[in-house]
Amino acid sequence: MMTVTVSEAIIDAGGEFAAISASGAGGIATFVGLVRSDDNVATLSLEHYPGATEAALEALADGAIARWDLIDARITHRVGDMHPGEIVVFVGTAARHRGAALEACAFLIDRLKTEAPFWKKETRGGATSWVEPRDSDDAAAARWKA
Amino acid sequence: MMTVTVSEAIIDAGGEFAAISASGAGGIATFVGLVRSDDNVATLSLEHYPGATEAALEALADGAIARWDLIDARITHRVGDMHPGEIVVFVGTAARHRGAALEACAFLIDRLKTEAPFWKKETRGGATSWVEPRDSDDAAAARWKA
Amino acid sequence: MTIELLYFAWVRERIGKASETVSPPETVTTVAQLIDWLAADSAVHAAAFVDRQRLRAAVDQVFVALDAPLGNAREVAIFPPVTGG
Amino acid sequence: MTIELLYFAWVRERIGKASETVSPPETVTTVAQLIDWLAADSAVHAAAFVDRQRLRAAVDQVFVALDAPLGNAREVAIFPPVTGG
Repeated sequence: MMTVTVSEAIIDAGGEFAAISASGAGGIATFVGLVRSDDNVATLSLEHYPGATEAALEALADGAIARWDLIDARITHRVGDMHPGEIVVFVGTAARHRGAALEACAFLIDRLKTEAPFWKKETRGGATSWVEPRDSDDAAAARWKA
Repeated sequence: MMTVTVSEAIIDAGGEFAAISASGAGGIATFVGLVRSDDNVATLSLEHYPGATEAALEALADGAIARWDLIDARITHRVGDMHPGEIVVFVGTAARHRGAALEACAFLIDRLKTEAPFWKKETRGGATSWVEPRDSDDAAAARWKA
Repeated sequence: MTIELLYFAWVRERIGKASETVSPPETVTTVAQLIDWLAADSAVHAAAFVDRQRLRAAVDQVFVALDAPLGNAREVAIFPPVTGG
Repeated sequence: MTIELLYFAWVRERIGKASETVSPPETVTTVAQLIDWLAADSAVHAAAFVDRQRLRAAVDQVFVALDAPLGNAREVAIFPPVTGG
């Protein structure tokens, strides 16, 4: 099972969590990325490539389900304008055992950062700039190649 | 910040999630262990060592906060009798960056399995037996020694 | 060959549009050649594409290297490295 | 020396009680010696403690190896390997 959603709607963490927990699995791992409150960012805008984004996320989820024998995987990504404390992305994995759920969750968020066509623009102090890619994201994604 | 709770009360995942998300952090990782629905277990009973359990969990959380510079850590563990689909344990970590949150979450659940004084008894088909320790749990805990 | 071009993030902002339809000559057979051809006729495109190291591309929604062949591409997207999640 | 003994899980079930207070002689200076002393006088304790490999202990709530000294312990817990989480 797999659910991938890309939308401008505010992400309800409780609802996401309830959905991934409903699988009957023994272990549920989740990661939630939020707009940080300590970073002086007033607005974070996320642009994406409609169609290609969903396909990239579905391919990632398919890969994780096969590699870790997941019972369920869930990726919910917001696009558009968002503000500090709001959720940018929810990743949830459900598996019979905890190791699989935890590893697959880390894999999905690491790969999503480098393989899904999203671009972040930050507004702070009235100035707007595109976020530069980080080498650490490439390194995090690369460790799953093995 | 850190919150450790050991109780017979049913664990409300949404409430736990809301509590760890309130930290203002950029990344929240969680792990939830449930009584599996596919395992023919009618009742799972968790016994613990009052006082020593809380101390062990607090020591683990302290260690994780120091090692990964966490903004918040939350461990909520149920004891007593529970049933399929109910939550046994919730672990949540909040950090500025996702790698720290994800690693600390995996560390806490791996170590908790081998270092906190909990014992599981399963009832299936009318027969009750104590769960035997698993070598894989020791292996999972040992990988954090480095 | 008619190709729908899509631009994202600062590539879109610098070019001043999110998409355009172009008909490159048959000598244009790779993404890199398409970028050169676009830059040759337009100062705006040339400025947007000045640093090729910072450009990424997808052909019919499949991520490719800039030297990838266009084949019978209907949609080509040009954009900066992704920064999502 | 007066020690509060605590038993958990199947150790508790086999001994038939969760706790007891004992006063071992001064020659008993380690957890292992305490286990031997308890087993020597009681068939029930001897049966519960028969496989030492499967026993773990804590002295004043600190997890220790079976050969650890008792010191001035007030509370000693004896139990199987943990299986929580």
